[in-house]
Amino acid sequence: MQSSDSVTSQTRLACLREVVIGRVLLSDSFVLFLSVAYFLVLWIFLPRLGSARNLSNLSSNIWPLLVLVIGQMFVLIVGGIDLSQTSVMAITSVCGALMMTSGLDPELFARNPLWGVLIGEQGGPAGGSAAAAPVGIAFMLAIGMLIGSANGLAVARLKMPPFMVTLVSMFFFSGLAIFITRSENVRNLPDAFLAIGQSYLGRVPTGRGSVGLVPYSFFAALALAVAAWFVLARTILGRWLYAVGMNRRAATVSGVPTDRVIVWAYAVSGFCAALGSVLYSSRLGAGRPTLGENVLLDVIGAAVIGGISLFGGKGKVRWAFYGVLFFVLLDSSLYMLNLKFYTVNIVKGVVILVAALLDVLRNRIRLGRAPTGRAVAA
Amino acid sequence: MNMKTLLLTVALLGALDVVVGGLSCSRRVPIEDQLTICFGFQDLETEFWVAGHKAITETLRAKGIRVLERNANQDANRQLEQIRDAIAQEVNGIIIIPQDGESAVTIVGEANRAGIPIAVFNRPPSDRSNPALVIVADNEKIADEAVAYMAKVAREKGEGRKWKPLIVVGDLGDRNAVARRKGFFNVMERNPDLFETPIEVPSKWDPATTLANLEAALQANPDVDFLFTSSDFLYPQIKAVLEPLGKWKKIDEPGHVILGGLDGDSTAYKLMKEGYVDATGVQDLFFEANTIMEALLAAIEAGEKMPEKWMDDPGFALTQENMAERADEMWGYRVLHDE
Amino acid sequence: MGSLRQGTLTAVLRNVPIVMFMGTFVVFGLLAPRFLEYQSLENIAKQASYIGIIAVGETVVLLTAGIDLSVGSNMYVSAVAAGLLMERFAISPLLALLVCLTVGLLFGLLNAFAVTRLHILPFVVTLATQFAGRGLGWMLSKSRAVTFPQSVTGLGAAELLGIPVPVVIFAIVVLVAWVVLTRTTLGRQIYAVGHGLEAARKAGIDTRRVQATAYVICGVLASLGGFVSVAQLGNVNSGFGQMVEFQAIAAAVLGGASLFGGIGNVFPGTVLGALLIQMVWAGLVATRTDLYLQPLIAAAIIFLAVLLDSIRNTVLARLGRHNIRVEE
Amino acid sequence: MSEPILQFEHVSKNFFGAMALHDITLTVRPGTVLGLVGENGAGKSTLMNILGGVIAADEGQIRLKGKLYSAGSPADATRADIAFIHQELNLFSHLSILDNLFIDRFPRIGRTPLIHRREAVRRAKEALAAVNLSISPRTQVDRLTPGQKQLVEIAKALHGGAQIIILDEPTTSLTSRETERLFALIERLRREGRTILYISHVLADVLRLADEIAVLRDGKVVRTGARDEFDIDTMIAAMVGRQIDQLHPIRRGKPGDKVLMSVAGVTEPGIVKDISFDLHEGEILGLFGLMGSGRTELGRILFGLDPFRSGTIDVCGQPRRRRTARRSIAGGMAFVTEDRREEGLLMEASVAENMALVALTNYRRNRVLGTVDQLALRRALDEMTASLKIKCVNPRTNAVKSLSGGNQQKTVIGKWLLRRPTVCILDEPTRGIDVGAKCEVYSIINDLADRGNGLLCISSELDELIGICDFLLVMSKGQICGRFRRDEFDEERILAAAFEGHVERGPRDSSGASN
Repeated sequence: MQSSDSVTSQTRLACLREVVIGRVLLSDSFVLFLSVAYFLVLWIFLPRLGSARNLSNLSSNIWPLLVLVIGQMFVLIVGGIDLSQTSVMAITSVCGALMMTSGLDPELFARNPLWGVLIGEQGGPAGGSAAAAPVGIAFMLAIGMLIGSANGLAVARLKMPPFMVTLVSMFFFSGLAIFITRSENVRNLPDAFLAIGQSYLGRVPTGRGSVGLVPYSFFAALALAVAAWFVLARTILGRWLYAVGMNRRAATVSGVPTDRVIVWAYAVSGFCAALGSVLYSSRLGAGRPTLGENVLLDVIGAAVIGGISLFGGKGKVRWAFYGVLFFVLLDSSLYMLNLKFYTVNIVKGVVILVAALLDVLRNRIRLGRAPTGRAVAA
Repeated sequence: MNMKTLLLTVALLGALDVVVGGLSCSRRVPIEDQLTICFGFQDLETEFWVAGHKAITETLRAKGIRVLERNANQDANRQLEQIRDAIAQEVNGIIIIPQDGESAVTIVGEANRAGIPIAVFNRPPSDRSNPALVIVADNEKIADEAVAYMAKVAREKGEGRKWKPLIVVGDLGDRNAVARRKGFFNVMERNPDLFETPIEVPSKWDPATTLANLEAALQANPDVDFLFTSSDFLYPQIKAVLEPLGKWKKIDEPGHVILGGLDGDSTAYKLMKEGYVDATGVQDLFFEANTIMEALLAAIEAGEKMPEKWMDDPGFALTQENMAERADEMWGYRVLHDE
Repeated sequence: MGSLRQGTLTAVLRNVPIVMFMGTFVVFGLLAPRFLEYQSLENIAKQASYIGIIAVGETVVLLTAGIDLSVGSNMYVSAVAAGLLMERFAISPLLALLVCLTVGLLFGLLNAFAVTRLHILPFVVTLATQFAGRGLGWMLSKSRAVTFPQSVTGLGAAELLGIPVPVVIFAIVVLVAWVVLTRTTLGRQIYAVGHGLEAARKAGIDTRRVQATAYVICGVLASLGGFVSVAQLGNVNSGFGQMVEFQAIAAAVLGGASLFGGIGNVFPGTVLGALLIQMVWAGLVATRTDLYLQPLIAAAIIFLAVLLDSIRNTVLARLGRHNIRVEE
Repeated sequence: MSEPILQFEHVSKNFFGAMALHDITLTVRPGTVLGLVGENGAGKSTLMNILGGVIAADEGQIRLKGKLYSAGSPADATRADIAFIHQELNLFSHLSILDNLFIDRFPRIGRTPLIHRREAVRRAKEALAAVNLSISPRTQVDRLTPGQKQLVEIAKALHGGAQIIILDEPTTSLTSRETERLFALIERLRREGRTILYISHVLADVLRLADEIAVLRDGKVVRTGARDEFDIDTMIAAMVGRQIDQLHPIRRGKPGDKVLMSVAGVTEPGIVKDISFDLHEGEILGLFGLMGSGRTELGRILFGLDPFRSGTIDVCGQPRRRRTARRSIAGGMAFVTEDRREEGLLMEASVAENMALVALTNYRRNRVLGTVDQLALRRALDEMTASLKIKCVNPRTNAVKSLSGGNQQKTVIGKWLLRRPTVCILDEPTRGIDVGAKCEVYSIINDLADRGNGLLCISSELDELIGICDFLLVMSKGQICGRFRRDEFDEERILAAAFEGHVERGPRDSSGASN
């Protein structure tokens, strides 16, 4: 009798264990769970972490970064890397701004190479007009895709190493951005444009003023995420992207237009960088030649933490989101703790390590269960 | 093995949170009515910023005020996010050293919306659309003054001969750097007879870059005899380049390169005292710090939500001439003497 | 068949980096005659030396199919540690150097441990240590600039047999690295590991040990590079070493190293890479190019270098394809 | 009778429930060759991996020279003088032969860590001489032919003083000439008193080399005995557990007259010269040649993976100068590559993903968005997996890398069939797969021909071509040097043609050379 009891209890325990391991550790949403757990536990110490204002901050920080990471993911999937996203942000930011600004200070811009040609005191070509914002945004996205495609061509056709190609275009375009603005920031952007990054849908009152709930940037990011998911999961291009990333030669033999696929990946990355640039620029209310100089490692870091492989062939939009969530949450929680600014960096490093370690442990378990390649090949 | 790993996982997660949580506990404040002020700065690359940071944080803490420090690492976006976080914590006031004028406008806007008084230190918002307390030093003007003095010296020394000027330019992404460059060129344009076309050396505010580029520049133009650095914190590198070339000479010695810079830090002071440097443009750091703090605290006292006031730091050029009487107005001098 | 013509062609192609290097040098020389003097070469070497030293370490790690993003923070922390000790206790330069290297060593060990024992991706590990290291450095220095005494800066300016000390150190590092990589078991095993971890394991190589050593080497060299740089700069401010990781990797890759491991060499590869980059900047300054244009031109030149290199690889591959049949 | 050098006693191993080895008991005597045969998944490699220290056994033990032996790592095995030469050779192709020989134990200068180059070169020369291979030790490995690589591996083993040498499928990528050399070498090693464990699907070779033969099936030893107790059929019977009446299916269908692909004067300097032939509907055209004869290269050129200088390739009446893989596929061609891992499959991806890859564009639902018609595709995939009898738990989740060679190959074939090609080029369609699978592949090929497709079968296994082809082309030094109709197939003449390579006219000129 007793024994049977103990047995059943044991089995129950085993079941529980199975559930925990299966549902939490092995699901590819692990990073999500990790972030949530992290959030909840910290919440106990820091009630403010859950305050409406902070949540709205979190969300307005998440979306632009997510946009960038999704772009980066496309390139990582085909086994490349795009370091030029930062400079694409910068150049699109200034170009777009110059296009739609409604007034420039001759003091600052008279020495600009484009002065009098395209831009003047009355602003850029689309300056002042009602369609300024849409035109400007379209312009930015177009440039982004163009630069991306250029990177892609260099990688695919000229067979140059992605790291160097994108590193060089990082130097080049950030230099160009500073060059065409003579390192001035471009202001007087149309309100419609500023609204994207600065206004929210629905506001909740708080102690001091009210805070927005859903920033417009959310919808941009959402749309992009859905589109990206659709392409990767439902379209032929998506299948091709993974195929190229897993084994380029096999893909070529199987009639996959490898070069075109790679160019697409980089173009998407450029596009996303431009979109991110739209969100960031409008949030800061100016076109900035130095936009996003330091965001690169956050982008790639978030992607990798999210589980997207640097060696190609693996990546999901969901993972990108988890990675971003983790990074943003980490950052803001560390600020919330009011650590000294240097402690913030140290803790950040440690947390990233721990997160990665947990991920490793979980992969061990998974390997422990699924037969490995060598095993069955026997 | 599964169970073990699982446990390990949980343990790690727990440990992590305890660590972080612990940190947070230790930072909790007992008294709630205590004033909290957020001080966000864009980085601490140069002695100027370090001293400013020190002055502000210490004065405030001395007043029993709780200071939240935020380092944005020269990233305007991160700074915006940090200030928002601070606002979320419902601080009583904010002091920022913005990355640049435009982001300043936006950040001030955020603070206004939350009804928290905000003060902008040393880099003005690019327009007055959003009310704030602002203290600025006119970099262009100060640079102009300093270089003007150097030009004067040159004119007296050089018997009508032309001088070969060189300017170490800051990071072109930084508006102050651009302003200082402008100040320098203003003087050049005023004295076309005195100067050949200046040689520009990019420093990107990075000592290593400065060293490399300066060396290359002097290799190409060994006859440089008039040198202005956009920031005093680059003097060590300048010395490292000039010395081997036998150009690191005191003012009265032959072969002296007319030297000048901007900031007014302790190195600059020492070098002037020793007689290597002719002039340095000084922003009155401590004046700026104190004025801004008092203004902000006053505003908080008065319960103003969005105070507006633009204050000027005239700044001045400390030269070998006026050194005797004005040295003690130079913050670098005081930093030196506090230690 | 035109094996001779082919031979010469391959000969030229194989030396593309050198050709590129000389080309750039001459072009700048024509624009600014002084650039051709020995002195300017010496300056370039001197300025490239610290980046070069770090790039050598980076190359070793890249060869094992790893990556080290923490070199910048590493050199900052180790330099700060040494500097502070010199300020407080006025320790001798030699001792300071030892301290510096020890810190670098610890950095390397930490990375090595996380990569080989905890099996975390090198990218993530070193990204984390980069953050942490930078913070640690700020904590130690309160992010003040740490100034070094004459005794150290003297080294930076000193010369040995008419050659600047930094260059001498650089040369020694390169020589040693070259010997280690080509003439010792460890070196060959580093290549093997980068070539395929599993294969290396099957071949009976202690892959963990090899990888670990690579990261340690990189760590130590990073701190050494930091010290050399400090000796030239005279002080360390809070931005010291930022973005260095990219410059180092760029130099290595420009020198023909592959980010996927197993391919690359320290000499001439990485050395040329480091020198070329430095020369481009020096040349732009010497020719007094407009500041705003400099980054654009620099980027263009590097792009050209990479392009030529990749063309060479494809061409050599095609020639190889024919040779296989010829052999038969 | 001499003391057994190696004894497996009740060795068992199971991977996560699946029993891979079950109570294996085997005895090997020194100075003998043990032939180890069995279908893929029978457990040969698992057993050898345990011996080689790649994996550990769950139960049972191994005795080496009577003493208990267990290797925790490949290094241990090496120390115990056991050398494991894997099917996919374990060489570092970017490094020199020298490096590969000594990678784990270079000779050093005195106590220093420095490599003693001269000494190393000397020893390397010796080692290479021992396998009578006469090339500079400094040559980079990726410039060697597969045969030479094989020999380098063995040289490495011998140089390490290995007493027991495990050869896993050593001949798969060897030319018959190289195979001969290898066998001679094995003979010598045996005479020197070394012990050889020889795993192979080429039963004839096993019969020829082995003193003892052990047959494995489903992880059990089903039969052991001296060589003369076996012949091919008994071996096959033991391996598959049933009688395979015939390896090669009977060709019922006759080739039609409609020309599907006509190749005329295709030339690429240094690769192939003046290749001309026709491929008719319902025809299985064999292309035989030694390694390096240009047969694979020709395949790649025909499919448009490599360029060619002059000549025309005309598929289904649409001649193209500039060809690419994509165009060829669009034109109804398929190409089963020689190298499954590198060019055939996405090893990480699932069976389904692999099979879908080529045919994706046929299942486009929406031109603009380029969406995939999931349902139709899935149905097609299921049919294909079923009709090809691909064994895997779940085609949508199983990564192909976890399948046996046979099933991998079937996946590759399925990938192409899904696209309903009219002309198929198959390069070494049965390399490294077991008898059962071979048999199935042959019947698939046969069916394709009967359905009116044209097939070009490239292979280095003559008997297989003789078994299945209607017409045979022999290549040597990049040229076609022999054409044989099915009724005049004759091993001697074909081999002669392949080796001597002097251009001789085939009787049936209709097949192209003239036009």
